[in-house]
Amino acid sequence: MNWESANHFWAMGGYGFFVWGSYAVTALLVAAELVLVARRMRAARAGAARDVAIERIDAERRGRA
Amino acid sequence: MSDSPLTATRAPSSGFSLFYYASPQTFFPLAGKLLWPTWIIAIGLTIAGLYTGFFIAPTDATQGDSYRIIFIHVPAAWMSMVIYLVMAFWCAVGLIFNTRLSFMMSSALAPTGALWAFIALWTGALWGKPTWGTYWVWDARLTSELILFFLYCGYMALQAAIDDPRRADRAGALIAIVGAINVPIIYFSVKWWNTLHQGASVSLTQSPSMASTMLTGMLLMALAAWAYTIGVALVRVRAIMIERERHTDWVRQLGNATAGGSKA
Amino acid sequence: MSESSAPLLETRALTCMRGRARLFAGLDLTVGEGELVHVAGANGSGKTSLLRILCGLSEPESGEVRWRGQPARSVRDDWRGGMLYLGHRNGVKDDFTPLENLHASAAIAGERIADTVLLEALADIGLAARLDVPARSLSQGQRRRVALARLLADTRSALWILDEPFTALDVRAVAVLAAAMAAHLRRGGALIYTTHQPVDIDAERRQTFNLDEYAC
Amino acid sequence: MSESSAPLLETRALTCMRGRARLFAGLDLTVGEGELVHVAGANGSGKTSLLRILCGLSEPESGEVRWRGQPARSVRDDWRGGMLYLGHRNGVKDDFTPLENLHASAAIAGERIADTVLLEALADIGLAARLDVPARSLSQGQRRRVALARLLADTRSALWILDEPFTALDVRAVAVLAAAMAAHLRRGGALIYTTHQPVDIDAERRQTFNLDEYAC
Amino acid sequence: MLSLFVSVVRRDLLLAWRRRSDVLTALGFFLLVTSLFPLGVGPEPEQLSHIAAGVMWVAALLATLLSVSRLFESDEADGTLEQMLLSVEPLPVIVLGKVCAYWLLTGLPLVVIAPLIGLQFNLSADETLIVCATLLVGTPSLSLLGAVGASLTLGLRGGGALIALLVLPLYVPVLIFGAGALDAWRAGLGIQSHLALLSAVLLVALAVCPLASATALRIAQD
Amino acid sequence: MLSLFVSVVRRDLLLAWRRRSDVLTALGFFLLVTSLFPLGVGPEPEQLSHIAAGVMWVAALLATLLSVSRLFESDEADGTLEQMLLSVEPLPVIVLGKVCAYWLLTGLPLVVIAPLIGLQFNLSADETLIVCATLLVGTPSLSLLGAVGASLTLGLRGGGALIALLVLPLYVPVLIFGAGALDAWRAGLGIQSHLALLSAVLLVALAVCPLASATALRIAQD
Ligand code: HEM
Ligand SMILES: Nc1ncnc2c1ncn2[C@@H]1O[C@H](COP(=O)(O)OP(=O)(O)OP(=O)(O)O)[C@@H](O)[C@H]1O
Ligand SMILES: Nc1ncnc2c1ncn2[C@@H]1O[C@H](COP(=O)(O)OP(=O)(O)OP(=O)(O)O)[C@@H](O)[C@H]1O
Ligand SMILES: [Mg+2]
Ligand SMILES: [Mg+2]
Repeated sequence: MNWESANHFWAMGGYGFFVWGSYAVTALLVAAELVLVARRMRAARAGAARDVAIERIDAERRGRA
Repeated sequence: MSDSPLTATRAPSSGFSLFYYASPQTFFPLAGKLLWPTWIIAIGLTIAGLYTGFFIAPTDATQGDSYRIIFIHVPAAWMSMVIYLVMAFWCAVGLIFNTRLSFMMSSALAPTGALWAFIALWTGALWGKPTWGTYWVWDARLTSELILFFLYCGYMALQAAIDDPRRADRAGALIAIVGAINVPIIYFSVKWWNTLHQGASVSLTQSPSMASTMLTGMLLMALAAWAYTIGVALVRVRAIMIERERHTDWVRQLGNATAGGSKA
Repeated sequence: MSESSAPLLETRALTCMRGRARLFAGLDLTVGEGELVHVAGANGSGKTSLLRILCGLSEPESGEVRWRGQPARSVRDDWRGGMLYLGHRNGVKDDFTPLENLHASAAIAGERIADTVLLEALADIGLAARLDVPARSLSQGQRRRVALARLLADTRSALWILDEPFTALDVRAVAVLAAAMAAHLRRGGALIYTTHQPVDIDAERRQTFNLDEYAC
Repeated sequence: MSESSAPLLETRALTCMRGRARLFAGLDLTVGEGELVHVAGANGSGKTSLLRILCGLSEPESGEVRWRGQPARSVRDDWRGGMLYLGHRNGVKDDFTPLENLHASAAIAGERIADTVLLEALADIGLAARLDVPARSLSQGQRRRVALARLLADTRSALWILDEPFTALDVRAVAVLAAAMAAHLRRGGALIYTTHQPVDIDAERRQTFNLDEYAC
Repeated sequence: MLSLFVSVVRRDLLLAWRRRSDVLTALGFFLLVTSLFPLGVGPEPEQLSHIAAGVMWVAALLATLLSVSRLFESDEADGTLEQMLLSVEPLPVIVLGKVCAYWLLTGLPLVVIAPLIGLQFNLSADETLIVCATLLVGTPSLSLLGAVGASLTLGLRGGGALIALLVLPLYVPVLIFGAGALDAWRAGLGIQSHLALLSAVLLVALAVCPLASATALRIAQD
Repeated sequence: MLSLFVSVVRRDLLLAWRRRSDVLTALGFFLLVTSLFPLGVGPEPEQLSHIAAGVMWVAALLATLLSVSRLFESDEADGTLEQMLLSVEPLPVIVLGKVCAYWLLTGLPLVVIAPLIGLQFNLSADETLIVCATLLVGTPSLSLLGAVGASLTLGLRGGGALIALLVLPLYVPVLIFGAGALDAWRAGLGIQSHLALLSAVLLVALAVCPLASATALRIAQD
């Protein structure tokens, strides 16, 4: 085990800002990408579902007419 | 309104198994099945890699603990380069065989590639301050990574600027391939530019024989980055498939399922 | 040649997509020599899109175009060489005079047409008095005439594809153009055109193709 | 007001030069309320040039334009506010949808028109199914319709000046536009237009103004 | 009048948003040009920090020049400009609205991204701040002056290059005061006078340019 | 094929001649940028001569960038491009003709005027010669690569800035070899290798760019 305490761990031998700055930004960006990509997927599925719904309504209307 | 002739041309029922999965319709469920295993592998490798990197690998003699940035910096730099090559490969395949799936693959990869390029730049800059005393120098490797980032941005900006997906695909492919031809030229020219008349004012102060635990951590993180990239790209390619193929039968069935599911 | 019996241009099950909408599907069209085809249809029914597919400027979603009995893509040079397309846009350079414009477009098409022929075409279409004015100073109808003068000078192309050729033309110019079209048909050429104006063109074989019937 | 007897728009001895050529000279034109003026003439006779002078986009070589009995330059705001000009070019932004286009052009003209009015105009001119498509994806005729929808939504202007409004429109759209023009006249508005197509517009007072007769 | 101004600004911003990538590419361009200079003149840090302000200002100027010719171009091509000229509303206000939207899209992002480039050029925090401040005051003048050039060259085919020829001489004072501020500060002279001069130029430009540009547009359409 | 090439070149040169000012303004732009630079960075002679090659190369590059987006624009707008695509003649040859005319109008004048600017920047005769030589071999590559960008962005609204984003990364090697030659010569290393590399880039560009550009044009018109 490298670290004597949590404080030592966070300090990173005086390089905390640089090390944690790197890891935090990476984590943030990766998380952001995951959120964005999940949203895109959901929007795409919703769009496809909407298409089907519109088509169904359209067909019903035409059926009535 | 039946488009059976359409789907028939798109999904070759016999022939190469490789080409079988080259149609969005067949690839979509396959990608779905691959997804969870990929995520699990990615998470597992990340945990293993971070544990090795922070708790097993020793403090470096010359750089202290700042070197621990290596565990994301190097995987990110590697991924950014590899993804560009893969992207250009898919683009070439798309232009030659006219398979839409390959274009989708390449546009699904681009944002992730740009992300890794940016992370490599960011972590490199943060690493540079303690080791070189500055966030940025015009070193060959740094410069070419920056240009690579611009190449990604150009590809994405071009695709975003074209409404028609078919046109966007092919125009993007062209610039990706021309860029790929240029990447090695850029790399060597920059390297030469920097070292020719100046003498390296900076060099990477890495110990020649890296502690094997460091190497292990780095490799684990690199594999994790691979798995993550594959996972994200799969999700994105699935989204792109739905967006682009909204008029086809298979997406309609999908939409049917979703609409039905949300009602139930 | 055994192909001489094949129609000049033919489409099989042509489908066209624009954005997310399908404009038409399963379109079969056959154009023989000496035939006049009027592509009709409401605004936005896909006439321009169809014409651009027929001349190879855009790709259909599915289906194929055949030229003299063979897939048009496989005889591309023959196809391009046998066809003359004039679209909404005139292809007229603002900075060139009418004559220079005709020269330039002939050069691009890979033709070499004598000055006398071009001058005669310009005179026929009523631009004789405007020969030394750059096209930027011409009126809307005069620019269109410059583009159409190419048709009057053309004897090479077997098929003319004209997208709204009568736009902006006055009555006299319409008559001149209609006569030129009739002459082309009499020479054995074929002609596909669109228009919203009722214009009478002299032709032995004609068909009207209403895109509204193919809408989906 | 005492001016109400004065004609809406009037020109006195208008002369127009283009390049080195004089297009027309000594042109006197009077347009009263409820009057339909068809400016006729061959291509290049100066119809567009005349219309641009009438709405103040270009200056005549000599002569003057009068608005409600006064020199138009001296009542410029009144003149501009009472007039609606539509030229060859549509004034339609490629990146906007039809509705956004109408909003933008109303804003530029300094008007504020309710959404419902604009939507109704778009529906009347047959663009109901194309509301969410950016204008770049519209066909030639559909773009022209977007521009013309402004006319259908307009009730403010006393005078419409339309340069070849029927270009690229299909039969149905021509009918809709002709009806809108007739309604404008019935409201007491005046209308000056050019066209090469024979279109029947319902009007009580009409004059045809043939520029060929003024050519010099 | 204010509502007209606001609606013109909103219209142009919406148009830009439709093209989306436009906004980012202006940034990308600035980043790229400033990155080109080190590639051209060599990577020595002291030399780079010496020419930093000059390079950033020249890049800002070029970013404006490169794009300002399109300010009225699309409005002219599709006939919207005719409608603007025929409007009862005052043309200078419309022009001002367009210039304002243009600056928000091309000038402001440069100011925002400038610190990053300061980093690449080895500038200290104070020095970066000074460059940002001069850019903030100076770039609106560039946009305004550019608009005059754009309306003068409208419809002339040589547009892009001709506009440079017309406008660059007018840009020279802005460039000198803007890029000179950093040198003055390094020489211990303070930057107030430079900023004051830049502001003066901006005020004059604000007063004169919309009018001049509107007049030029009327002439161009005749 | 050669006659096609020649007639396309002649056509474009004639067009440019009709606009006349175009020919001069590309030059004017180059002159202005290089003259602005001393204004931006201060007038020390040694420093100027140090950055001279870099500045001239960056200016050449920007002059290309500024104008190349118009290469196919007017042909597209008036429909001539459709006719080019439909021609029986090979499209890459037409494109090559257009690029050639473009270079004669914008690249060659820079090479001719470069000695004058060398004077402004305090360069010796030898040094000036070297810069001219690199510009002579390098600018055609800039034109060729620029043509690819121009055809890819044809009809896209973001034009000006987007093309910069696409093309500038590709310009990097040309810029480095071009601007680096003078430094190498000053360091006593000789410029053969730089010139050889520039020529190699030119050959690759000659082989690849017309084809790529033609393909892009077909895609853009689809
Ligand atoms: C913004 C700054 C930086 C950028 C853009 C950058 C970029 C890169 C790139 C592209 C690579 C992969 C190159 C290859 O595998 O050949 C790499 C690898 C590496 N970088 Fe960086 N770097 C930066 C700063 C740093 C700093 C400051 C250090 C340490 C002092 C560093 C240490 C390393 C190491 C050890 C490798 C792995 C080398 C190898 O696998 O051969 N980098 N970097
Ligand atoms: N990207 C897109 N998204 C949605 N619809 C589109 C898109 N591109 C084109 N369209 C539609 O496709 C049709 C294009 O038709 P086209 O231009 O071929 O019509 P046309 O028959 O020539 O009409 P016109 O008589 O007006 O010239 C229009 O209805 C247009 O709205
Ligand atoms: N700079 C110029 N030099 C010479 N002639 C010019 C110049 N500018 C315009 N013209 C001529 O002036 C006339 C312009 O007429 P205008 O555009 O008003 O015609 P129009 O009646 O609208 O024609 P159309 O029916 O074709 O639209 C044309 O005959 C044109 O050739
Ligand atoms: Mg059409
Ligand atoms: Mg007219």
